[in-house]
Amino acid sequence: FQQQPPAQTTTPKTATVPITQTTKPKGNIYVIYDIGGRGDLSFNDMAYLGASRAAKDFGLGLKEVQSKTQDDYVPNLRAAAKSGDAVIAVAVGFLMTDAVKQVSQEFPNVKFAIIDGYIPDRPNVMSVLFRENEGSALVGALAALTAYYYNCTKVGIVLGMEIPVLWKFEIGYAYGVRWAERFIKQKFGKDVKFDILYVYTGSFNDPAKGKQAAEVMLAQGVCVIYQAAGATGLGVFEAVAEAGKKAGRTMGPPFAIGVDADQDYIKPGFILASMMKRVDVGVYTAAKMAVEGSFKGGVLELGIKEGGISVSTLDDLSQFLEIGIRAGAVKESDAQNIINTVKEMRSKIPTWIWEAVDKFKQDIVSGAEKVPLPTTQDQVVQLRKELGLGTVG
Amino acid sequence: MKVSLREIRKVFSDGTHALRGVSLDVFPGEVLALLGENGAGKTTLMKILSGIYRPTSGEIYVDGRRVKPKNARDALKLGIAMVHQHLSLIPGLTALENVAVLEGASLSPVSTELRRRVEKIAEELGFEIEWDRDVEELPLGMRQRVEIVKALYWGAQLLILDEPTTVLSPPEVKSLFQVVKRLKEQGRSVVYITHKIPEVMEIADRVVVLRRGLKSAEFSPPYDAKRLVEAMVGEVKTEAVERLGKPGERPVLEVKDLWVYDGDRAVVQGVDLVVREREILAIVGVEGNGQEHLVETIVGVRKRSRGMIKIYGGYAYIPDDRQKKALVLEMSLVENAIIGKENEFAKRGLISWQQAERFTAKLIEEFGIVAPGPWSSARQLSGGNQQKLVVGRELSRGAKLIVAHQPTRGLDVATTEYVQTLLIKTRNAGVGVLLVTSDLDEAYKIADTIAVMYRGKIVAYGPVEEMGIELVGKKMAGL
Amino acid sequence: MRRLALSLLNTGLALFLAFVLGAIAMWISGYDPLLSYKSMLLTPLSDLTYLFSALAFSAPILLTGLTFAVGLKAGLFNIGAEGQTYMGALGAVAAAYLTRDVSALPLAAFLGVAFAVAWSAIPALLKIWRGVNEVVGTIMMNWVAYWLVIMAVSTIFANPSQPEESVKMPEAARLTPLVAGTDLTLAVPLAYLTAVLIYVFLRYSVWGYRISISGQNPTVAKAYGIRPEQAVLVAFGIGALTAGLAGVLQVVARPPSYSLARNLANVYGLGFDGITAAMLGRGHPIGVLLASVFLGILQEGARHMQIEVGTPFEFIRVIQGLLILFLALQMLRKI
Amino acid sequence: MIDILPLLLTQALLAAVPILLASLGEILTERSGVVNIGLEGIMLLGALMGPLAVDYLHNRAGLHLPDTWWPLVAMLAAALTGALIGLLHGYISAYLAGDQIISGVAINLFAAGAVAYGIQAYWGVAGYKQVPEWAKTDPTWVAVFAFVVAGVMWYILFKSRLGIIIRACGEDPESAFNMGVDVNKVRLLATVIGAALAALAGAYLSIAYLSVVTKELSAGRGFIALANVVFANWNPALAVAGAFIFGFFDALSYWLQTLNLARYEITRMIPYIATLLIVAGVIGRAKPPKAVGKAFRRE
Ligand SMILES: Nc1ncnc2c1ncn2[C@@H]1O[C@H](COP(=O)(O)OP(=O)(O)OP(=O)(O)O)[C@@H](O)[C@H]1O
Ligand SMILES: Nc1ncnc2c1ncn2[C@@H]1O[C@H](COP(=O)(O)OP(=O)(O)OP(=O)(O)O)[C@@H](O)[C@H]1O
Ligand SMILES: [Mg+2]
Ligand SMILES: [Mg+2]
Repeated sequence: FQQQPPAQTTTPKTATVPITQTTKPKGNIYVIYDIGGRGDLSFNDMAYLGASRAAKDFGLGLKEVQSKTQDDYVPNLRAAAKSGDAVIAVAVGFLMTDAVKQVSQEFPNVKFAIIDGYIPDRPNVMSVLFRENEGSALVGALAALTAYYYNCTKVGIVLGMEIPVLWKFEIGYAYGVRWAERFIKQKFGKDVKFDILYVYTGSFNDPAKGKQAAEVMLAQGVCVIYQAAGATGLGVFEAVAEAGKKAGRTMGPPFAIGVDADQDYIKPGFILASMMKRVDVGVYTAAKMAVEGSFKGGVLELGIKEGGISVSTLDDLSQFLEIGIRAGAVKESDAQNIINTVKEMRSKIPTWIWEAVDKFKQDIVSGAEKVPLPTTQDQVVQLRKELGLGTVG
Repeated sequence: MKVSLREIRKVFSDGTHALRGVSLDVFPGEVLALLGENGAGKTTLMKILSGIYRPTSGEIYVDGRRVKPKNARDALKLGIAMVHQHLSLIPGLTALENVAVLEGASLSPVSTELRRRVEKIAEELGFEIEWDRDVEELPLGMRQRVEIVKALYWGAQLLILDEPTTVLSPPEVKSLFQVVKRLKEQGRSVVYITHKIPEVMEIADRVVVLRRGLKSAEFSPPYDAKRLVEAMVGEVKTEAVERLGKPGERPVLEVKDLWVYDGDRAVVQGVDLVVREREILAIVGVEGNGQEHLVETIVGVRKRSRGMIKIYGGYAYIPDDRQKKALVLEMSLVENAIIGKENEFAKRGLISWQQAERFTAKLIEEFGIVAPGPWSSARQLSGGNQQKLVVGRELSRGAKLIVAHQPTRGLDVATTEYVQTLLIKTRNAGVGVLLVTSDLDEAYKIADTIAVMYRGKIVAYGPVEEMGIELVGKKMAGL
Repeated sequence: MRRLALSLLNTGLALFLAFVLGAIAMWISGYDPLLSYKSMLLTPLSDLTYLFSALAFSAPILLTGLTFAVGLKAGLFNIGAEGQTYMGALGAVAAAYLTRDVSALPLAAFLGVAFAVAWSAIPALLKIWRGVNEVVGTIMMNWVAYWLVIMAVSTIFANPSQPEESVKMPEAARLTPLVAGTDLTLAVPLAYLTAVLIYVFLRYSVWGYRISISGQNPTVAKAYGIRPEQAVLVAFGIGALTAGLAGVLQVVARPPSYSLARNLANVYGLGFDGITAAMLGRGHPIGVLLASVFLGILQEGARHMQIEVGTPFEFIRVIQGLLILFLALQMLRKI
Repeated sequence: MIDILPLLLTQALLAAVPILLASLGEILTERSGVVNIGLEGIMLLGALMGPLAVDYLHNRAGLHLPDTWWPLVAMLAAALTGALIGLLHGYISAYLAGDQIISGVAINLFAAGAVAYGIQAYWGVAGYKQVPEWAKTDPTWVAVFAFVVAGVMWYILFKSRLGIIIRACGEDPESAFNMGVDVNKVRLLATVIGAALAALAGAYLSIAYLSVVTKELSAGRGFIALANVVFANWNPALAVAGAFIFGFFDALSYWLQTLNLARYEITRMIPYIATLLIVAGVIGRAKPPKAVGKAFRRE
């Protein structure tokens, strides 16, 4: 298989079978996955990546527990806590917030981390939060500027089910697009107004839906589409690549933008970049603190500044592919091909765009640019209006 | 073609000994009548001959050659075909497709050749058949004709007819007999299963009587009706019950200008009738003339399009098809016994199964139902006993009106007698009976009043004394 | 009696074969089958917390299983439990939204069941009036319910402080664990009691009887004054009652959230699990009860198998599939 | 708005294909008297086994074929997988007279587990796997194929002598048996072919419509297909209409959504409500084969 080293989801067999390890680990990292589990190309997969790295680095075992329903959260956490050998139990997903609250109270001596959930007031719980809105703003700017470069004024975003986390992606993206308008005005003195189409597909696991949604956008002249829809997003990539090839191109436009992990390898040449949410970094950090004794309750917020959010680079891609090769899931020659293609694609995008995005990033880090962070439905509705989402010309 | 059965035994998977060693020959150009009471094993024996059942032991010879037909098609290839008592055409297929099934699988359509030949055979026999309609929509009589044509089309040398006349009008019976005779002339053989002695006397060249799975007697003409019956059921004890008194005045059922449609076909067209207390009104007619719709509309299974139906004092209903319309075969006798009167056994919405069981035991006792026990399933009963269960249940309902649709169809002489007696007794007790039958003998035997139904209309109506059998027969045939 | 013994023997044999094949699959994949089974089957029984957790899982599956079982009795292939469970949960959430004290509990039960019954009435009436096959009716209604409930939970009933879920049941109106630190709430005995009541209903009540007659032979029913349409309505209604109850209990009696997740994660799939339970239990309410307990144990066992042996969760599904396949065979019937 | 129509129709068509293929398979199966509610699972297995077989033959067994052949190989592999599952289900349903519903439920459960685990076990990746470019084919071909199958199946069922025999098995197996039809064999074959078509529906998703396998790729389409069988009144011609209508409203819902007229949940409901309304308003009472789901055993 040529072009698919899904490096970030690779599972070295040994990691799932700790009992086969010769030296017994001192303890275990427990990862409690959300419903859907591994293969979501998102936080479950990334959490695994971070946890397995931590386990290796600190000589720990890794125990993965899948949740079939929401009702599994508490029993899963409890079983982990009761085992007595949990160095840390990582709950992956904001839906586990209540469960972690409860079980952390039942087991005050066990350390917990929760990804995306907000539990600020427990000494034994670390909440790992991400400012996805910042990263989404960056790819929003990238999308709009690229579109501008290709004489196109429509960009889109395909989302999964409308859950609060996704608001950060949606609104952040729109903010980035509007930032780009201001940038263009400043740099070229031109008034450009982008249409931002958005579709909630209602599903994180149906690529066919993602494809249809993306096709509808492409038909309306959208040329860059950001996806925040889990496996549904695979359909977005499909649609974009298909449209490009139909137009006789081996590279965009149109382009897609990946999310959470580095997804640039999935359709090399058609994926401009990925908004990386480094759940792996969060998990790794939490595990590290637990091992080193520096663990304390509270919130660990990761944004661009902290390295928890970024736009994928070629280095990221190489790193991901590296892991894939090591696990035997990717052939080295394939990996090289992918890197070459992506490199070529990136080189086609003028440097001023990359520089602009970089400047935007600096401004966010310095606090000069404040990307809105919606937390309630009302705010979202308000921000959609302000940022002019969904306007069709 | 000579067919011989040797020492045929059949034990069903539920342990029923249907046949205990029967030997039988059928000679070419012969009409052999097979007599026997319900459950004697007639149908089973012939199903074995026609490949539907496998015998537990015993041998079959065709022209001296041992054969083992695996299914009906095998038997048909040997020249043996059976027209079933419970007709066995496949619903959802047209009449023509039913004939074509035997052609076997192929990607080509039904040949026009087949259609031509089938139509020719039907014409020769004087049958009118709608070949392109779903057989489910055809009247029973026509279905039977389809079966006969099918058998002949496939070259049957031995045709088995299992109680064929239960669904035919007198003229149709006559034409069937013509067909039988013609087949005989062609050198083919016919095995004719029936419970009707007059028919036997008319067409059989030889009679074999089965009793409890054994051959009990064999006769050749001239026949003595009494001896035939005795050979079937042992000694005949007829407790002759007479209708007592004249019908009363008060109606228990009034039907005025009733119209019923089946799709856009008017199958009941403006029927008027009245059943009074202490009256048996027999509606006679060839099946498929709207009787079924009439009855089912009266009991509320079907919707009327127009007209009035008034029932005074509740009704009981003995449908024409016990297995499909009266019983839930998978359920126990107890559960079947209380259908429609479940409330009588319930207190505060909960049924007392003990009470229901006692009631069932009483039915079993009173109506002489042969059954392993009240909790055995209705399917385990023989048809005759199933019918007794239905009749018993309905008569114990205490209704002022009994709607009895072909209540003795397929029953043997003794059971028929028994059911008819019960109907008369109930009538004498003041109940009105609406009897729908295609058996004229039955109508003349027990009815006070006779009405003839033809093509959805009542074409003759009067007290039994005034309705000559000639006239009725003609009216039934639409003459 | 003989039938029961045979049925038990069949189940035993099916269990045995499924586990043997499952073991082979595990062994080939490099996981220790014996240890896996030990964790899967014995760990849940070895600890009260785990056992109670297994029982807590059995409750909603049992209730939705009853929906399907009652449908089967009436000759219906009622796969609407899924959507009706959503509606039941929605009713509970609506109650939580309307009142903030203990009265939310009875209101939740009432609204939840009412919503579910109303929801089931649509396919039922479409079947009666327009002849719409219940398979089509219920599949479509399940999806409509899915989006409708998601919308309601995302808008009016959204929890302002935790927008990924609905408003929570007021503290006073919650059914909290009977034993602290476990998941055993009143939902479990309530569900079991419902199964017994459904058994009594089907076996002894006049309507249960009518449903069976209508289900097996509607022509007979009609001929003797039982209206099959009414039986369809009653069967749908009773089924919706238990499915709705399942939804209500998932909100009022399932710690820790006491709310409905925006992605319906705490009710999603229960209807389909119920079909599995109903088929395993051969449509008999008590059989469904036993089956749901068994499924509960498997679900609980799955986590211990992952933790103790590292055998992936998917094997549970494979084994469940095999087990049910073997049960379909009724291998010993012929004897 | 007129200019969107061609794309809308294309989208509807392509979205209809998997539902159509699976429904056609199920129609054939049910016409013979066997119900297979394991469609969803079989689709999923087909979606996996097509790409997996190709990967195995190409990368591990080192088979060399022209690139245009690989999609065909994938389709064949999927069909074969479906046929095997069909063989199992058909054998249980026909010869062993097992409970068909239970067997179908089992297939769904088994497939859900086996596919998720299979992706992981074979490729060492969790949950999803890209299909290589050379194994992918144009969905239009499969769409054409599906329509041809619909036509052929309609002819076979309602015009050919084979159809008479198949329908006979579904209406009245006993009589069919007595007419010399090997009922169980017919049922077994119909189930095998039906399941093969369902698996092709899955392979369509993974190698034609998309180029990815995921552990939930069928996403409920098997159940929609089941509903479509009833919608179509067990008629392949109507199944085309049913699948297309569903696909149409499904595609339409995204168009409406980009107009931001209503919340997305409402647009998502459209295909289901539309189907229900059409069934209630136009189609009405469906008439299933009489013996569907019932085992046949001779005395
Ligand atoms: N499939 C079967 N399974 C079990 N028992 C059967 C089966 N078919 C027939 N029997 C039993 O075998 C015996 C003979 O039945 P058969 O149908 O041959 O009687 P018959 O002589 O045709 O009666 P009738 O005059 O009522 O048609 C009866 O006791 C009947 O109950
Ligand atoms: N599967 C079965 N199990 C047990 N008994 C059966 C079965 N099938 C048929 N029978 C018995 O065989 C009898 C004969 O079958 P047939 O179809 O000839 O019925 P029938 O003519 O109505 O009955 P009878 O011969 O008593 O008039 C049935 O009435 C029933 O008692
Ligand atoms: Mg007979
Ligand atoms: Mg008989």
